[in-house]
Amino acid sequence: MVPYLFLGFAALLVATALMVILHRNPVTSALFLVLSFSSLAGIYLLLQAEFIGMVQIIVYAGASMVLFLFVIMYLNLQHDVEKGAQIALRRGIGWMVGALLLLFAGLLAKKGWVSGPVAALPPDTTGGNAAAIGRVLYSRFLFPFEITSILLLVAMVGAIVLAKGRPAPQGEAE
Amino acid sequence: MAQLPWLSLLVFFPLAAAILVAIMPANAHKPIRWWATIAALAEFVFSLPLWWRVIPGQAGFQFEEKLDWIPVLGAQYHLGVDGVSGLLALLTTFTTLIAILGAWTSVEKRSREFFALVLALEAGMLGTFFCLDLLLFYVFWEAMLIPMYLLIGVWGGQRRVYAAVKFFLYTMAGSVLMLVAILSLWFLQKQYSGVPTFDLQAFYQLPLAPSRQLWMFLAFAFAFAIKVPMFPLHTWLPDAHVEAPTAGSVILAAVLLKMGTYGFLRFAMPLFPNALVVCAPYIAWLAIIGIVYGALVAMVQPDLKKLVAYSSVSHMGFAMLGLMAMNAQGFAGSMMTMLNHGVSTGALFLLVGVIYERRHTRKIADFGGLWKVVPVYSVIFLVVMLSSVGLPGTNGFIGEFLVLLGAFKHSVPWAAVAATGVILSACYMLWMFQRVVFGPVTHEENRKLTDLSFRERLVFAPLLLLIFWMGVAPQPFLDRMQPTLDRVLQMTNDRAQMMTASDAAATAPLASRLQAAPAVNAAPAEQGGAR
Amino acid sequence: MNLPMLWIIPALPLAAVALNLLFGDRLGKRGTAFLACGAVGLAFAAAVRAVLTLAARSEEERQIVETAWTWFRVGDFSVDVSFLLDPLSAIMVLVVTGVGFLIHVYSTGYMAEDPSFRRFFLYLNLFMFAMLTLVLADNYLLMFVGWEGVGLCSYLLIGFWYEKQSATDAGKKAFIVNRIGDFGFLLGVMFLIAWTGSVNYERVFASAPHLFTAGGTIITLATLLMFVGATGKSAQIPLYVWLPDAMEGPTPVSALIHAATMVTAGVYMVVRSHVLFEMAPVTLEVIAIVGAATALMAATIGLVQNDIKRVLAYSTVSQLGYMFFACGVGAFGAGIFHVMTHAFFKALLFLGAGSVIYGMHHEQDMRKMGGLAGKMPVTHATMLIATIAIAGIPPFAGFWSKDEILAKAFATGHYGIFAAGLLGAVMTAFYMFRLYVLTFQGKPRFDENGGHAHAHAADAHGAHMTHDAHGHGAHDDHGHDHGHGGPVKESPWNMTVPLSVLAVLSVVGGWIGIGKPFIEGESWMGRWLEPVLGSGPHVHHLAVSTEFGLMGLSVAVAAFGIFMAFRAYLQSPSIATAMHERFGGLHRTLYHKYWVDEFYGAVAVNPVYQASMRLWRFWDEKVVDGIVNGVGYFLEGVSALLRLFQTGYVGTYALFITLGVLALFLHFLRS
Amino acid sequence: MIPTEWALALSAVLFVIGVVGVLVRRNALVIFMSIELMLNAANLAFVAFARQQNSLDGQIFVFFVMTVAAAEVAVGLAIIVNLFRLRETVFVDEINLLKG
Repeated sequence: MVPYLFLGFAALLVATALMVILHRNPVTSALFLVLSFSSLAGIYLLLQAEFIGMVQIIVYAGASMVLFLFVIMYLNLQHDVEKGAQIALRRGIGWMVGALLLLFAGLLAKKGWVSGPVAALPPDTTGGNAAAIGRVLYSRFLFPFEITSILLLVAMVGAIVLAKGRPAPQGEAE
Repeated sequence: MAQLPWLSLLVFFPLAAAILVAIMPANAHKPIRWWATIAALAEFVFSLPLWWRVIPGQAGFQFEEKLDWIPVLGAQYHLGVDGVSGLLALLTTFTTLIAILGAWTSVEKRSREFFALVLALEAGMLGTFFCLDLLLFYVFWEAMLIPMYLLIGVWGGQRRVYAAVKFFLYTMAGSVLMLVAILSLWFLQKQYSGVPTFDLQAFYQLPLAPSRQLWMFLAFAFAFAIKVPMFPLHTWLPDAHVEAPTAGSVILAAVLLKMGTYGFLRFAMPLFPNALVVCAPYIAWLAIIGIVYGALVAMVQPDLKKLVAYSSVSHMGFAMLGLMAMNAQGFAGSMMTMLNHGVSTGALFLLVGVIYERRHTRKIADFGGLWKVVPVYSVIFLVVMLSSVGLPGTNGFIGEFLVLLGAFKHSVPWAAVAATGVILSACYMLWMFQRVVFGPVTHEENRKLTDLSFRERLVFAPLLLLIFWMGVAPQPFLDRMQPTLDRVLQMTNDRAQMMTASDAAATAPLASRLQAAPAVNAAPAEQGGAR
Repeated sequence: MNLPMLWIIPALPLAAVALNLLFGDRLGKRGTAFLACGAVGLAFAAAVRAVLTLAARSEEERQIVETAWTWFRVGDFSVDVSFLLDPLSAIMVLVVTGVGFLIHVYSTGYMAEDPSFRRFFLYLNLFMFAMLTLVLADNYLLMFVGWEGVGLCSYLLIGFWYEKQSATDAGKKAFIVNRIGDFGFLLGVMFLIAWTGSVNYERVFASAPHLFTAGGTIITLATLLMFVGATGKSAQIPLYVWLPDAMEGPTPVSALIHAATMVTAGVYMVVRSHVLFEMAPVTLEVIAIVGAATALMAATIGLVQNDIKRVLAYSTVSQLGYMFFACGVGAFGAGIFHVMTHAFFKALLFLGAGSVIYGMHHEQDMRKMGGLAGKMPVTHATMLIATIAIAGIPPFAGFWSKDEILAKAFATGHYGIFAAGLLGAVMTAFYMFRLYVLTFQGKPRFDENGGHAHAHAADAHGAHMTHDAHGHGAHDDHGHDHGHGGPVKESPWNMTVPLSVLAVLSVVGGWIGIGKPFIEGESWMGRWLEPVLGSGPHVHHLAVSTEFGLMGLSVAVAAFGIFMAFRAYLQSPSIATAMHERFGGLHRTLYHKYWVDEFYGAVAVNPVYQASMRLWRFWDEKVVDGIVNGVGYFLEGVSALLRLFQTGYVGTYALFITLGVLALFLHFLRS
Repeated sequence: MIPTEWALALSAVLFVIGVVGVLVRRNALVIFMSIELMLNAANLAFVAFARQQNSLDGQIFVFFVMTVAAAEVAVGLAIIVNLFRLRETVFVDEINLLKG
């Protein structure tokens, strides 16, 4: 059952991700991105990362994407115009490079693969891992965690300052 | 040992003073220049014992200080002084004091930074003269570059940026090669003795196959030749001198150029004697070309500073020729020429600076008839000019004569061609002097020129004193430098012979790590010659 | 015997220089004059005392050496500041201080109204110091100090009126031409150092015979180079060109430096080094030929010059030529003898000319003089004595020395040179009396009530040659405000007294050299110099009859020259005019001094200047800087190419990043 | 039990889609979204390895990545808004301020 679920989510994920980069309308792209994040959250759940899965929904699919949509609408963007030889060339190069990347990655994977140690104990999955994460986060990773909070604060201030724009010219008495 | 680290203090006192000056309030011009002057004066007084505490008869390095710096590499903080570096260090402290005094009123913008940089430059120069560790030498050598670069680039004339960049890049191009040579020396030393070190005295003991010396010698020689500057590499000098502020020109001429010849004397020649023997004729001819060429080109310069700059090329050609003669007279003459050039050309730049400050022009054509307006200035100009021309009784003669004598003993044609410089120097100097000082006053602006102020007379008085002292009784100077010069000469010849003898045998295990140079003619330095 | 006594001689003028520099502005003119003359007078006294001490010794011990300090010592080479008095330098030092003193006194009158009075005496004293160092030095290098020092003072004094372009030009020319000579001298001295290891006369001369082969290449080269130095200082072909121009200086300077003392330094040096020169017969031959050629050439130029000082200048060059060919034929004693007599009468001539110029309110053109004999009696009388002396009429000083030179040339078999000397003697007599006649005899050719007799004055000859390329005959109009106007009158006592003293010397000065046919054995002069010069240049002595014959010949040619001068310029000036017209081309050539200055300008000065300009503009700025800047431009070009990759579009950057990742993958795949 | 390789393969595919998105699109907002896709691909790999090693560290990392991503989105979008105000466009090929 689980592998099938995984394959299903994976297919959904790849499809929606492709739609994100293919669709001309940024609003639609954003909405597909929400969908792809959600399916990724599903995959996280399948990979026994319940807490991360939830956070993915809340932070990404929720907060971040709302911000995206808000900006897109604020800027009142319509369909992107993608015409002309240059853009076609770019697209060709882009897809080719992408294909090559994937190909090389595959070749590399085939060439040599160190699988690494596999967990001896079966993972403890009862009742999710939020508590465990919390324990680690507030003990071992307390300092990075606090730093992160400062980072967020800085980002907040930065975003406000940037979005506020420049003061009106007449304000600068020179 | 409770001995005072005197040399370190000498090196770092100006640096400390520079920092102190740099943190003074920016617009406190008067206190700034006072404190800078006091610092330079203190430094000079403090360095005066170099005159009598460095014992002339004792040939080796004295007042050595040794501290580990980068133990892994064997780099040390190693200072020491001998007759040659002692005299040059004295010249440095003296010139810096004079330059600072001379720049009292001429620097208006950013005077705080200016004086701080001059003092920092002094520290760099002293460090370069004192250090006995090649890595440290390289550090000081480069560190010295930065204040000078800024002095030219910030306080210079119209094309100051071009001149500063040219100066910087020229010197850099040479010193990079020198670094490579230093590193290869280090590797060879490590292979030879197993102990990594940058110590100069250790390198003096290092046998190098003659075939291997050539490239390293050329790398060193290139770096030093740029600094001297020798003939085809001289074009940075006129630009740098013309654009530099007076104090910069004075220090550049009086001390920085000496770094090149000093480098030859201390590093390039004793370290690579066999390569020197091969290259000496070429270098000597370049020096001779420089003598004649510098004089000829100086003759047609319309700009006073450029004229003096080209005359520097000519004079430093004498210094190089003396070194290449490889005998006692040549060496002593070269060293005297260095000191003389420091005093005379420094004074010339100051003199040009004095009228530039008053008239804001350096064009020879803009002057004329100054004798009538500023007699004291003109008399001093006359004396300095004559010393630059090498009139017997002034300092210039001793150096030139000894160099020519040394060159003559080595090869008559060298001396014969170089001696034409004696004629040509009279040509360009007298012609310039005639156009500037003699004749009627042709420009109305010149009528209002004021003669030297008390401060300016104070600046020139010691210079004139030195000009006559070194001309009439140069023996105290010669006594101080000769044991050292003899030692360098001795060492160079000994090493040349040792390495020629042991080329095949002793250094065989070193294998040919460096590309083999063309076959080296390993005859000892005394070849040709007049005997 | 309270030695030291030698160093004080040059030290006295030097002290005067120092005092003048320090306190001169407080001394006033009288004080300055007193100081300057006093110092030189004392130097003369000291010199006399020293020479008397020397004379009191026996012949073998006639040498006083005093070492002041070691000048410098490098390796095995050392030079002392030390002084030597021997019979040779004794003569020189007496002449220099004696004549120098007289000229100092004279200058106090001549320069009395010059605003730069103090500076003049400063230079003059400095010159005395340098000249005394030159003659008293006991080694070549110290001599070189004086040698260059007098050159410097000459430069300063020629360009004394520095606001005048021609004066400063002349000063510069003198210094540079002298430097060319010094270049040779220095190289010659280096030969001596390289072989003998010393510059000390005694040591060099003692070791020279062992180290050099007589007539060998080295000694010939060395002496030739030293002679180059002498040609520079003593104005011989090819370096004589500076001396006529040097007349731009004040007249006392011309008398002191360019007649009596400095220009004879070359002769002194050659005589001093006679040991070396005698070992190089080729050099001696060259000296003789150069000397004779100079004597002739300068005399021919002197025939046609109109500026009174220029005539004297060429006469000086010519007389120096005599001294050199005396040395060239081995008659060093005769050379020095002529140096001495020449110092007397030529100084007198110059001072007399100065007196005339002073009286004429700075008029130097002889065409505007004439008839001064009555107006300036003392000047006239003394000048006449000097003119007779130089023309070579016995028993005046010039006769004895010139005759000795000619006799020695004849005796040594240099007949060509003897003939040249004789020809020169005719011309000397001619042009000197031409000068005398034009100046003192005939009718005045100027406005007798004062003021200049400008170009309207009767122009006996050469009127078509007023064009003057070199500013000849420029007046000394250098800001003197005195005497433009007022009648011509005799000069004050401080000018006439020196003239009189020199006149006496010009008569009796030659008597010390009266030798063979008149007295038994060597002349007094010859005996005095014997410790230095040896027992003479061992020439086969001439028969008494030959000696008298030569004397008669020499007097005869002199008389002929004098007669011609009177005839052409006093009795029938038409002869002179006719001659000028007949030989116009020759006259022009002579008047323009064979165009030697122009020739030097065309082959040396200009090419060097042009070449220097090219070197700077082309080689320095185009080639070397071109390469330097070219490297810069090359790097800039490469950077410009690289900059094309910096499109500024983030998309491009992203592509490059990805390509980089691809390359990395490829690397991993390959390894 | 899902093999780790599967998750990694998916991660790779997702990442390449992100790369292609950055390369082919000119709308700054879509490029930004593509970047988010790549970040998520990385997160996926973290999570997969975390499960394989039975360690929470990987998940903690993901947590931090998300925080950073959130901050980045906030600042990045603010920049884009600002840019739009300045240039009236969000197309990156019309903006070459980086050109030297």
